[in-house]
Amino acid sequence: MFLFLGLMTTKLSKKVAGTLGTIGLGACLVIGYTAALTYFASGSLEPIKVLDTVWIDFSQIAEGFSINLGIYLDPISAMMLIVVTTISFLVHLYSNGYMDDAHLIKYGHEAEGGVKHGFQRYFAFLSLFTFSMLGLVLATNIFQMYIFWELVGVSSYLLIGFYYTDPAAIHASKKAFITTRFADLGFLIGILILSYYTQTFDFDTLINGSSSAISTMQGTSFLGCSVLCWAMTCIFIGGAGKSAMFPLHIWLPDAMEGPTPVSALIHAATMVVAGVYLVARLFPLYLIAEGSLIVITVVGAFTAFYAAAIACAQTDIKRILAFSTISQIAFMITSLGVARPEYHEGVGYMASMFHLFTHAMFKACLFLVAGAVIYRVHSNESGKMGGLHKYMPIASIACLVGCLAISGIFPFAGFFSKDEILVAAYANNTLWGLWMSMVAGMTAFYMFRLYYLVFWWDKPDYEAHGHHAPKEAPMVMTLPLIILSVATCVIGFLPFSDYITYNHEPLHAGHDWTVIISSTVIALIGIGLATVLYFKKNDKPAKMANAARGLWTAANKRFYMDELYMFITHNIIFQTICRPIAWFDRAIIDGTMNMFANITNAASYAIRKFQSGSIQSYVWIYLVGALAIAVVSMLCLI
Amino acid sequence: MDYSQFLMMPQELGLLLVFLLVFLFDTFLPKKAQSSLSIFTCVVFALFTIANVFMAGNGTSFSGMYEQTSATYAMKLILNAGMLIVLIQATKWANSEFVAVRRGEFYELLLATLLGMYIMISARHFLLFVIGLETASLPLAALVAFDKKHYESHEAAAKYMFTAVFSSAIFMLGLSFVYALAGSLYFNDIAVNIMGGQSALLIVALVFVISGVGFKLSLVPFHLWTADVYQGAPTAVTSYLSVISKGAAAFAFLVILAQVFGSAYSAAWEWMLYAVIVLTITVGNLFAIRQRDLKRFLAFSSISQAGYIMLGVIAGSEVGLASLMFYVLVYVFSNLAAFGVIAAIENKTGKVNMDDYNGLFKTNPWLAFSMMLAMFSLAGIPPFAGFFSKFFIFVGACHTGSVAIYVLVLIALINTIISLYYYLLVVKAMFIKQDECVIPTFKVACSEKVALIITTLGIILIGLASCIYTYLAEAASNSSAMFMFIH
Amino acid sequence: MDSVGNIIMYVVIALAIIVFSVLTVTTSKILRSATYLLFVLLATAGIYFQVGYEFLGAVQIAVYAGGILVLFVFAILLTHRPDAKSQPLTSEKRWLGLSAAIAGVLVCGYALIKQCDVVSATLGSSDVTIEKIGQALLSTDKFGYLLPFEAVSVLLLACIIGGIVIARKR
Amino acid sequence: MIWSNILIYFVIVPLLVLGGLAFSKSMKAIRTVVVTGATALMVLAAYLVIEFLQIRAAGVTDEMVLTGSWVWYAPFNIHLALGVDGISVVMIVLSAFIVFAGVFASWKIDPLPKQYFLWFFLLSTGVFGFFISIDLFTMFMFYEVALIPMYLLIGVWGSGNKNYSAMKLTLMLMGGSAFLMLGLIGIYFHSSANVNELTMNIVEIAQNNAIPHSWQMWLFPAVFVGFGVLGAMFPFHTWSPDGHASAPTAVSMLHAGVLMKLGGYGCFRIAIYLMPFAAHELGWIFLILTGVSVVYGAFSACVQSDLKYINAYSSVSHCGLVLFAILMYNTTAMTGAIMQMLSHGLMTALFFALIGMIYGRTHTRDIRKMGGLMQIMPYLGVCYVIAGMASLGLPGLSGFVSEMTIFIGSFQNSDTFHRVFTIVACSSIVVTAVYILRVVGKLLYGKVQDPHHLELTDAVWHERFATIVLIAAVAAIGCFPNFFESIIKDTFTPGGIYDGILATIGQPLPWM
Amino acid sequence: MELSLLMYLIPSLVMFGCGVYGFITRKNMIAILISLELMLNSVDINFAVFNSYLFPGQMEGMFFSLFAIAIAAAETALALAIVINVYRKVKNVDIKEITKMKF
Repeated sequence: MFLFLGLMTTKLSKKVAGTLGTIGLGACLVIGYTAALTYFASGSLEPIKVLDTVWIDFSQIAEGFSINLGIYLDPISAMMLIVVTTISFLVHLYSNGYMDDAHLIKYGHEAEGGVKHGFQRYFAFLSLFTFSMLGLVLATNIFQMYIFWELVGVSSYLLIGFYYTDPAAIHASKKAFITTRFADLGFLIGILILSYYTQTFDFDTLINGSSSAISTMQGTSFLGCSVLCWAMTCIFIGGAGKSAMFPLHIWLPDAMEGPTPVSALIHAATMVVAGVYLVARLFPLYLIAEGSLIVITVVGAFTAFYAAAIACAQTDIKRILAFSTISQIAFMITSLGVARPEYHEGVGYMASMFHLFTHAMFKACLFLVAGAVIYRVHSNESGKMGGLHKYMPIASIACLVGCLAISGIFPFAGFFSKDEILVAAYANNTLWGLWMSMVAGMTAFYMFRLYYLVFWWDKPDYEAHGHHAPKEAPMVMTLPLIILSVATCVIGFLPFSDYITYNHEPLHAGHDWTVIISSTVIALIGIGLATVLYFKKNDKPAKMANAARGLWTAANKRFYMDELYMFITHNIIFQTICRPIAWFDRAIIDGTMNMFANITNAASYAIRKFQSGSIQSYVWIYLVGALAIAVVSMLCLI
Repeated sequence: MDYSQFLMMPQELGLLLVFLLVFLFDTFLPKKAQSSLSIFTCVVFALFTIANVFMAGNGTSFSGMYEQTSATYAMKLILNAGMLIVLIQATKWANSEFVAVRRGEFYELLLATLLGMYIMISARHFLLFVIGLETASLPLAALVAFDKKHYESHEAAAKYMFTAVFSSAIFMLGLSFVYALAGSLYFNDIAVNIMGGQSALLIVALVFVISGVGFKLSLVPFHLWTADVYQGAPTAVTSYLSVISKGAAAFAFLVILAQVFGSAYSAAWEWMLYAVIVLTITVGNLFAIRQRDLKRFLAFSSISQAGYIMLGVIAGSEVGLASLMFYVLVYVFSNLAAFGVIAAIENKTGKVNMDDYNGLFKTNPWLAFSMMLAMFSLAGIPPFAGFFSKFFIFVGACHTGSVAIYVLVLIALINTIISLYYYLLVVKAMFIKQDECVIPTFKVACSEKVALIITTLGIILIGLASCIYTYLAEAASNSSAMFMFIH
Repeated sequence: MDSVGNIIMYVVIALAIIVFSVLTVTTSKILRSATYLLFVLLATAGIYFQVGYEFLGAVQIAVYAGGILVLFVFAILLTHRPDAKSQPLTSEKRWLGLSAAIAGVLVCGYALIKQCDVVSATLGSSDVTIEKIGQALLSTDKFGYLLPFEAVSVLLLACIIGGIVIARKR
Repeated sequence: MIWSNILIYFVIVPLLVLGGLAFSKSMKAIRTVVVTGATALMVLAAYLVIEFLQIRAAGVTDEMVLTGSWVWYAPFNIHLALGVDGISVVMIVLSAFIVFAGVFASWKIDPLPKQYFLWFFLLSTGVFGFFISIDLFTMFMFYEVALIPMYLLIGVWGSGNKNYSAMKLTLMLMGGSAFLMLGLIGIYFHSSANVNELTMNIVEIAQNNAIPHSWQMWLFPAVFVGFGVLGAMFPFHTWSPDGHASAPTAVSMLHAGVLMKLGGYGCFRIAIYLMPFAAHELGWIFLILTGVSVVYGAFSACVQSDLKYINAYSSVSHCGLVLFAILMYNTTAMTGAIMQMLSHGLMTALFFALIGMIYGRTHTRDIRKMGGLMQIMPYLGVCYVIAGMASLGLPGLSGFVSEMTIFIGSFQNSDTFHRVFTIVACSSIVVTAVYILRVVGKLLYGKVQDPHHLELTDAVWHERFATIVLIAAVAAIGCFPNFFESIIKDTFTPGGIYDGILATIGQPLPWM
Repeated sequence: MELSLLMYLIPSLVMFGCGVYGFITRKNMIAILISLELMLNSVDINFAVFNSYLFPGQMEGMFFSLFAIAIAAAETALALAIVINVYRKVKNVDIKEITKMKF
């Protein structure tokens, strides 16, 4: 168990070949499972600090104030441990097939002979990511979390930009990194505020030990809100950035330019839920700062709807999945936002974590399916697919399972977790409940739209474009699909409420049958609608799109958020801040310095007439100069 | 009548002896032996310089007309060192075809002017001072006109002569006013008689006196002759003019200000001197920027250097005196190194334009190296001596501690940037400009090489070896009686 | 109270100095200029006689009027070229000259007048005999001028050498 | 005896190298000499660290250890006074690293390799001398010794508009040192209450604490601006883009890596600690300037198209952060500032080394004309990305550590003014990310813009060696920051000469 | 009527002024030298009259005048030599001839 970080660190430095990476990850998987299961089996849900070494010491500010690195095990980190290692292992496995030579050469980003290098690079990045993600989930303190938070950001950047000859990929990677960096700024400021008052970064101390500091923060008001509220909101901004909450969501759809397994791992299952994890980790503090919880709820609920709406109108399958991811994470966020101890003992917290867990499984599954399809069809566009259930039956079934799960159909995993979320939402406020139910219905709709468009709809003429007919993906790729599908079917039955709660006490709430039934009905309505519209090729969708042209286009263009961002960054920041500053620097500041030189030169030229070469003017200057000095001195004296 | 008093001035007598020896050698030895006159002079003068070490002594003679203190002694030593280098440097030129016929006169005049400077430094009576001043300047006019081939030499001599006589007329007019006020020309008497007095006549007198010495030191606005004369005069004479003559004048200036007018010191004068210093440094620098002729360029640079030297004068303290002497010493070495290079190249190729120096490093690396060191030293770049002298002169000036002087020093410091600019222009021409150099690779004459080695070593070592400054500081503090009227 | 003769003498001398000085610097003929200078120098000697410095006056006449002026005349004759036309004086130059001269005279005059003891002083009785001069010239005591006397000899020697150097053709 | 002090060897070794170079004839001999010298410096630096740690471990809490003082100019009480504290030790280590890497980065310098290395080592003499001295005069002397070789190094071996850049750089820096000299003279004359005991020793001056407040108010700006020019403080930074753009590789490395640190170090060691009163009274003005520097440099870097300009502006931003942190006047932020110097020194050196290597191949530094270099020279590409990541503050590399220390420390100042500026400075990390990613995206990724570039080769051994040394150092700091921070922090032990300034923490600003 | 010191100073000052004027305005170098003589002469007068009027007991001023005459003679001789030298070179004694070096 103690070898954990060390093991990961060695992985980081190696240029691992695929198998080696997978084997390494397998080892991690085993260790991770052992750790988590041992922890859960121990019966006590009290957090354990396995390792905690001082990294940077700030004892000059306050005793014991330091940035530590360590391993922290509690129910949620153990759960995340399982999620991360599982998905990561499966994705490694899958990548062995996906990132084969043919694929790399297709993308043509390596000069001849460099293919192998790209393969290694891919696995190195992937391992780096896994390492960072594990570091993040096992963080003992908020600063360690920030450290690994940044690291996952960078690995995400590197992996999105993996096809570095593709301008879109570069652009997407930049966008992803900068957007999350911007959010991290909020996180950092939040940390700074928090740490200033509490003089600690440690989670344990923050949550339990420094109540007096926290109450000081609550008491200190800044611009109408308590400082704590500000701090927590700032930290949430960080989380929102990573978890692609509106309005910081713009990077995630673009991030799909990366290799699909990466999307599955990072942009569906693990990294993007870091924001949720962060909020969950600091949940007791959020409970004190209720204002920020309301912010969280509003942001989450809006994003859920917003992303779902966009997902309905996308054609790129990965984009649809991406928006679906945003929407689902928003579910989790909302769930945290609505959780209060007084409602069903804070079921929202558990629900959120549960959904995180199940979502990781089925969304990874869906992405891997998408990857398999793309692998064979060589396109992301749903318009170029259709009728694939014949060619790729396993993928089709896995996809169906995933879609059912995300729609919340019993007995698939999503049913259980989403159900809890809705319970929590209704408990907080019926309005939130209704809203989230509606979004759940939309989810069912667009997911099945995707499913039908890819696997049914119409069969395009694959041979016509000179491609081979698609066929089932190789074993290394299908195996993870199967594993995940199976997992999706069964994990819903895990007794989450016994383990994962914000106060480490098992939950006693039962199921709310009204919510269960209503949500299932809504999901079925969504599925039904999708079936009607997209099961077979017809022109109803086109008609509908024409009927609401404006709305459709807006949704298709993601409500122009990207354009807005582009406008702000390029036109406002670049054009009106950077360029003027650069100009100012060259023209004014530098100009001033050059002006000194020019003035000196000009003065030099101007006074050269005094040196006229004629001694008569010399002596005139001599005498008049002397007299002037004398006169001035006399005047001084008088 | 006590003629033994002459023995109180051994340095002057020694120099007179050297002068006479050279004179006799020149007059009576056969033509064949004449060619060794240069070496003879150098050797005799070197011996005299060494002998000087044993001529230290303090005290006044001729009833206060002449004074030898450890400071004047040290100053004369510095002048001797400079003179020796000039003599060595000039050997090549003095033996050249056109000059050889007048070789003897050249050395005699040089020695005579040096004697004048000795007198100037040690004089404590204005009549003696004037004689010293004139002895130091009139024969120089003849030296300036030495290069008969070149018209510029004559023009320079005429300019020098006319302005010098004008200046001495003004100077003596000032002296007549001083005499009217004090009734004596002995420095001590004057200081006592005008003590605390503040009158218009005193100011006019002071300004005129300052203008006379400032002329030699080329302070603005009395500097205008400098550039033309430096440019026109033979390089050996220019180098002599720019260092020895200037150094002696600086010392004399300090003596006059401290020992004569120190007793009637007032704020009005302070401002007057500040203005002169600021003008001198700035104007010198501004003119130097545009110069392409290296001798003219160094003339303007020397004007601004005079301004820095003046900072040591206005300090009016032992520290200032020590810094001043040190500055002069360093300046002697730095400037002579520069002139040594210029002379070497001029003697060989006749080129003195900065543009001709483009790419000099490729053809004559050692000359370029010496020149660069000289430039860096003049600009005050460590670890070369110029840095130390500049730092000490600033410290010396700030010793008085008024805010105004800090402002003055700041202006001086800002001016060092301008000066650095033009010194770097020379460095740039030699090292950075990639053009084909018009100056071919040549072998530097032995005498010039010796002089260059001495000056280069001086530039490097004078700053690092603190004993030199320490010695001067000791000499200055032993002569603190100079400043009795100021403190 | 000075004697009338003295006053007349003074008026003559002062007038001569002023008039001939002005003429010296304004006449366009160089030889005339030298002649007027001679008169100025003689008048100056007159002043010396008036204040009782006969020796000084004698030296003035001998050295200045007798020596220097002859040099001037030689030089003028050597460099004189009858065909050389003298350009008229430009007004700018005249203005420059006048401004400097007048400013100088004004400043010095003002400074002198301000000094009341200087202005109001009267001639004291001084007894300057040749013997005293001779004693002082070779004395090393206070107000003895042996050292300047020796020093000026060096100056003259140096000037002679300088003159030779300049005058020599080569 | 002077020779028994280890510190003096930091000056003697480069001087010996100068001597050795003077007698080297062949390229091989030159290389042998310089590599030996650089290695000797590295060894010395390592030995110094061990020695320092031992001394500290032995419980010695003096501000300066390994001190030694030898009279130089007695009339002015100028000594050759040596001594180091944690800050100097890390700076010396930094310098040794950069010099070492710089030697390898200029392996194939042409023309005139001998002269090049002469100046190069003269510069390093100045740098080391500055860091080991605790006497104002010698510090200043070494400071200027370090400045002037830049002129020739840029002028002769530079590229582009080198005459202009070299002149501008030299004049501006010397302009700064003009103010500095004035400040030092002022400090000297008020260094002690007793006129006969004036001293140049900074420890003594700090202990005497005799500089009148009214004088401090003038001297502090003079000294701070003087060093600030070298520290590229807004608005005196304009030499930096031009200078760096024209300088040859190793000179840029040394200049950005070490020389600019002289500025920060000087502000820290002289301006602030000798004049705590004025530092507190006037610090806020400079805080605004440096705060502006931080964002200003970053924004300017966003739109540059010359690699070196980008990096130069980035240096403005990062060095601004150094001064910014110093002006926060608390132990943590100052520790962060020193860490930032260390980190910026190494990573900028790495950057410039890489830019030099890329330029050496492509003969252009315009990012618009390059692209896809990752395919052609993967090694350099990867190094460039690492350098970029260090610059934008990737955890595990040095930039992160220092920036975070700075921010945490700065935030301990509880008033709104400092807070706001801390947040402003924090925001630079986003802008940094923008320009770093922009340049990485354009330069390394994407399609190859110029077909000629396809024929280029990747790094050769000496280039690899230079970069590996630097990357290792960057990573070492990033991974084990506490080791370095503890060395630095020892300096601020209470009861020492730094109490004066640390006492001002928390006091309201003059206008509050 | 008493002949005061001022009475002697006036001609002296006028002489000096004329010398300055002449120096600045004359074109012939020898004429300029003549003007210089006027200036030097006026200084001599000053010394002499100051001595006799203010400090009748001693001879400082008179001696200064005496030596000044000697110096003036030397100066004049040398200056004339130089002028003639210039004349030999350019066959002219116009002051304009010596304005070649400037700026």
